[in-house]
Amino acid sequence: WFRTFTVGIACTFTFLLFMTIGTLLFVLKPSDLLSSLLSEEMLYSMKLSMLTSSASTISVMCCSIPTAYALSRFSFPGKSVIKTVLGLPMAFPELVMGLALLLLFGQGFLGPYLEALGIKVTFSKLGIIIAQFFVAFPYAVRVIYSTFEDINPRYEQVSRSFGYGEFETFRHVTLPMARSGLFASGVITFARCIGAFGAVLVLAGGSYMHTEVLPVTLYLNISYGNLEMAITSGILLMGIAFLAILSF
Amino acid sequence: WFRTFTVGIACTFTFLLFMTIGTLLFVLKPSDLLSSLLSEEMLYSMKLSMLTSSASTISVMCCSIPTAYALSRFSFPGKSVIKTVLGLPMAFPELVMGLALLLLFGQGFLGPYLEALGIKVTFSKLGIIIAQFFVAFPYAVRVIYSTFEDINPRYEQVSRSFGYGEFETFRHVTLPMARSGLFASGVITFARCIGAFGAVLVLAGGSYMHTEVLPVTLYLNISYGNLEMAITSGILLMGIAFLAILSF
Amino acid sequence: MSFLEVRDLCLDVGDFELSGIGLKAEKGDYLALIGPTGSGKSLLLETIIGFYGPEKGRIILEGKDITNFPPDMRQISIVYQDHVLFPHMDIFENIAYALRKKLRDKKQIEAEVKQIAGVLGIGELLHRKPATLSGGEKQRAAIARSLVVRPKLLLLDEPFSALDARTKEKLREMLKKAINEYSTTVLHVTHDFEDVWALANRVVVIRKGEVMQAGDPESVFKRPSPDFVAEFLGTNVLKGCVKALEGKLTVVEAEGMKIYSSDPAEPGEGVTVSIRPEEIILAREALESSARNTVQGRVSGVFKKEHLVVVEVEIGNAEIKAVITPTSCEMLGLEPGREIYAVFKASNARIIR
Amino acid sequence: MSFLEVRDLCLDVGDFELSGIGLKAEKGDYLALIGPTGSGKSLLLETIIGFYGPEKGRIILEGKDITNFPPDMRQISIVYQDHVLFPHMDIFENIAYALRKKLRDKKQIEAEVKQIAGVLGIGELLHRKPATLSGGEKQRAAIARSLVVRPKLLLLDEPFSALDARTKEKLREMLKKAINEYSTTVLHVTHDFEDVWALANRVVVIRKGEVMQAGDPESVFKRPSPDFVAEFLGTNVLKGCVKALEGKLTVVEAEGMKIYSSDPAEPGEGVTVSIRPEEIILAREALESSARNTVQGRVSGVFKKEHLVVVEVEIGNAEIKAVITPTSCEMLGLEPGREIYAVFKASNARIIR
Repeated sequence: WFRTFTVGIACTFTFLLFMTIGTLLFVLKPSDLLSSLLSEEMLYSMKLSMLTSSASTISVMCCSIPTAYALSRFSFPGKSVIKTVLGLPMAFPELVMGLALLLLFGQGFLGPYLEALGIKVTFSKLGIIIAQFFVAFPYAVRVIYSTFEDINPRYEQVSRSFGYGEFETFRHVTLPMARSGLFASGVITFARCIGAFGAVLVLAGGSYMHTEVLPVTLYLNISYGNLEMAITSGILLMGIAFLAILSF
Repeated sequence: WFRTFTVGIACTFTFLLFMTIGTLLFVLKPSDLLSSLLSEEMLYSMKLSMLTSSASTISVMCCSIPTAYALSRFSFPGKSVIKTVLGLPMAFPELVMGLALLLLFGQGFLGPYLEALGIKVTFSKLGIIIAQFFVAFPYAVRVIYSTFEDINPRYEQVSRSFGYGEFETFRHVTLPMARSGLFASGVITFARCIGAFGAVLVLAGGSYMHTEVLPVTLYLNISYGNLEMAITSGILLMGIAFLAILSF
Repeated sequence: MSFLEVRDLCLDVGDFELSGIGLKAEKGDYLALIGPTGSGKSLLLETIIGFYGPEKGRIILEGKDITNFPPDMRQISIVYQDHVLFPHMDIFENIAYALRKKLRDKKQIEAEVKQIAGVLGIGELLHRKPATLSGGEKQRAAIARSLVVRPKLLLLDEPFSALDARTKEKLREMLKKAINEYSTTVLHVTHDFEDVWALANRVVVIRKGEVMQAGDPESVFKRPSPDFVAEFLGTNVLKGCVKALEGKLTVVEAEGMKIYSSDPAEPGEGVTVSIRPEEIILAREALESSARNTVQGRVSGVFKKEHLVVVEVEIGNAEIKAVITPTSCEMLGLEPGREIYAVFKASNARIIR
Repeated sequence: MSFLEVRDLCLDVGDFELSGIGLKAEKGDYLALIGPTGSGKSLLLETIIGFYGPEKGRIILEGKDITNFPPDMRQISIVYQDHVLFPHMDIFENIAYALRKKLRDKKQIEAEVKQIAGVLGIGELLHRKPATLSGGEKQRAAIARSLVVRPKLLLLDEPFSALDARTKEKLREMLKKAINEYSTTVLHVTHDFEDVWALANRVVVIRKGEVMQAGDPESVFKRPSPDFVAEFLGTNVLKGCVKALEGKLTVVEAEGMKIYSSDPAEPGEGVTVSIRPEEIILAREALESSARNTVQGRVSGVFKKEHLVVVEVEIGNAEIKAVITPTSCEMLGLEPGREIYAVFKASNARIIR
């Protein structure tokens, strides 16, 4: 009976989850879905989401690969602090991250200096990218870190013993061996960037056709009571999430 | 130079992250913090957050332990589907989950039936708990699953060979061996429940002093331009996240 | 009816595979299962204990078909290489846990635990946690826990392979004593021949999930049957053809040698002759002796192997190995190129087919 | 000046520890490092190759202090137990990768790879990925990759321990051939005595991060020095006291026996005598012979051990073990309780302190 009980619970809750998601998929008539999809607002939002997420994903990968490698292979002062800080976002609400970024880049601190340089972070498209970056970065480091941890450092040691330096070894041995893990991390990072809501809303604001990415579209349209548009953006976000999971 | 380069990047970005969070901590005068903390709204929000998160954490743990155990130990039809579905939330935006729940429990589907039974999910305190549950459940299953996977099934096999049934073995062997992992999962789950924003906002609405949990307080007060209150709730949420991480 | 019978067991779990394994053991047998790594030995044990259900075949214990019994109904205990002591219980608790389903009375449990602890010399360790023990101590505790319930069948899955030579030897003696005292039937998976010699009364050789040979250790080692077993056990294997029969002896012409064997065979039959290296005597001159085989050859190699010396002798087209002591090696002045006679008894030239 | 010198190396990495290890090796030496599991052997190798920096001590290779050299400047190769072939390259690429830092010319690289592949018999496997090879093949490829660069020093970290007995034997022979051809100095960590006998010309015994004894295999095994080494290597160890000197012989009274040893000692000194079990002859009668020690005892146990027989003889308060062949055992009719004489030479009774 214990087996039946546990399997039963597993199935029940997965079914519930499944139904929840299924509701989203089948509540809309295809024609409504299509017209929402082709509306000017949705097209703008999709394009902006793609652009900002691509930019933030690339930056995240460029920064998180070296960071994860340093954490996995080298020992340096402050390493354990870094590890703890990078562990935070698992439990750290996005919204708080957004608030912190708003304060950092806002009027009180860096805002005036950056503005003097012609850079505006708050309530701008750059703000979207920065919010997405900070939401996805610690997570990407975690995933890539575990990819590197799965590679026995002896492979690198052997390569070193043949006269290759640290970077050559990284390029010829570690990187090719981590390839599939890195690809998966990239996809997950992209999905997290495109799905980031709280931080984007707070830092970049949710203004119609200006800083409107897909999650913002979803939220704004729920507020207006325009469920078709909300559901359409929900389906888009879900599709991307599914693709990310399947490639993981 | 490769070592210096990677360690440099690691430190730079952690420092940035650190500074971001630090800003949040030190931007407020202690007196302002205290007065915000003791305001009626904040007290209400804290109390509601604690209650709903405790309720949802307990439900999540009760459901995710059997689910994770079934996934880790038994083979049954549909297991791989369940695993994929449970992997989703890693990339699945909370907001979309909220929308899906809104549709499921809203007027179109289950809403009228539940209302006939006197149960109201949307825009109610129960909605908060349900939103938190669905946000945290798949994540908790993942963490607990890996805890169970770390326990060699041979321990259970040996216990079985002495005549103990599946449940007795689970109670006497698996559960005690997984204790610390389960405790950590509980804390993480609590942190995720209390920090859930998108799903709560969409399903339960963010109405002042009614369904106002800490993240909602943060958001509402940013909207009003009342930064002291926003920052105070941000600090509270961050404190809980830190506690969760440290116990993990 | 055998005490334990495994019939035509088939199972494929990816890396390992059983294909039609059949085994028999009588009550009180100590059966050793040997074979190279990856031959499916552990899989067989885990199928017998009920961890895996076989795709085909039956397991019969004491006349009952237990193939579909859940593990908790089989009364079979197992000791793994990695001891698997419950880390949250001390040694006493570990052993007592095993008994609690059988006995209710606390005093009786305590007495049983004390007894087995005495036999295995872990009386002093009962109140320590497994993590604080050495490898040999942990393994003794694991054996104690498995034996204390007096299982119908005890399975040992390479219990000594993680230990060093000295500890192994001590543990083998203790295990032997304990097995005698608790009179259990044992299936012991190993790849260490010493386990076989020290403990087993029957051997089963397995390769790639198939039984290659079974019998008592003496006969399996002295008369390894299929080619693989002989190769695996390290004997001399010569291919040849039966020329004639002389009285009770068979004369085989094998790779340029004329070999007398006391095993029966038909003239003209193609056979393989196996001679164990340690049953060959090397001599400087062709000596008159009761040994029927005296062949002349030339030393082609002299190697040390543990405390003994392996001498390779080229005879005709063939090369045979002999194992002798370093003292003899010195006395005979063996070195590559030297002429030498290899002498062995007809009864030691085994005909395998 | 030795070719390789390790001086007073100290390092603590949690589970394992080195405390003041000192080693020397000459050019062309084949040094075996043996010791029980967890004795820090692998840690020593990984410190020599530069994976860990020692807390104290120096490593000197060819007169140069390489302690603080990065691994890529040391010209030391290593072969691990788990082969560590790059999974994304085929075998040819794996071996060529090792050469690319040394040679630019593609043809030359190809020629070198072909040569070492020929020596190690992996010519046929060059275009296969490591995952498709067997354990023995992988290990041969790993050895090829390490040797092809003609390193100053080759480190082997239990390269054969995951293989079965037959494969081990073959690989040992191939390794021996390859080492001769590429004339490399080797440090081989193992816990298998056969590796030592088959390959090494020098042995170092390590326990808990300390060198216990060093010397050529013959002398280490015949004359194991500290108690631990003797125990570890399985010899007879008797505690006693020097009674007198008779000519060149030392008379020791040890556990009720009077033992003649050809090793020097002072009268009155407390000593330990070591006698290897295979150097003891058992006889039914006290025979006249050149052996100075003939002690009477009683058989207390007869055990098979691989293809030999271990006889335990109770002499006075002590028990000594002798190793004889099954044939002798049969001839002497040995069984527990029988009176027997143990005979051994004075030169085989080693005095250890």
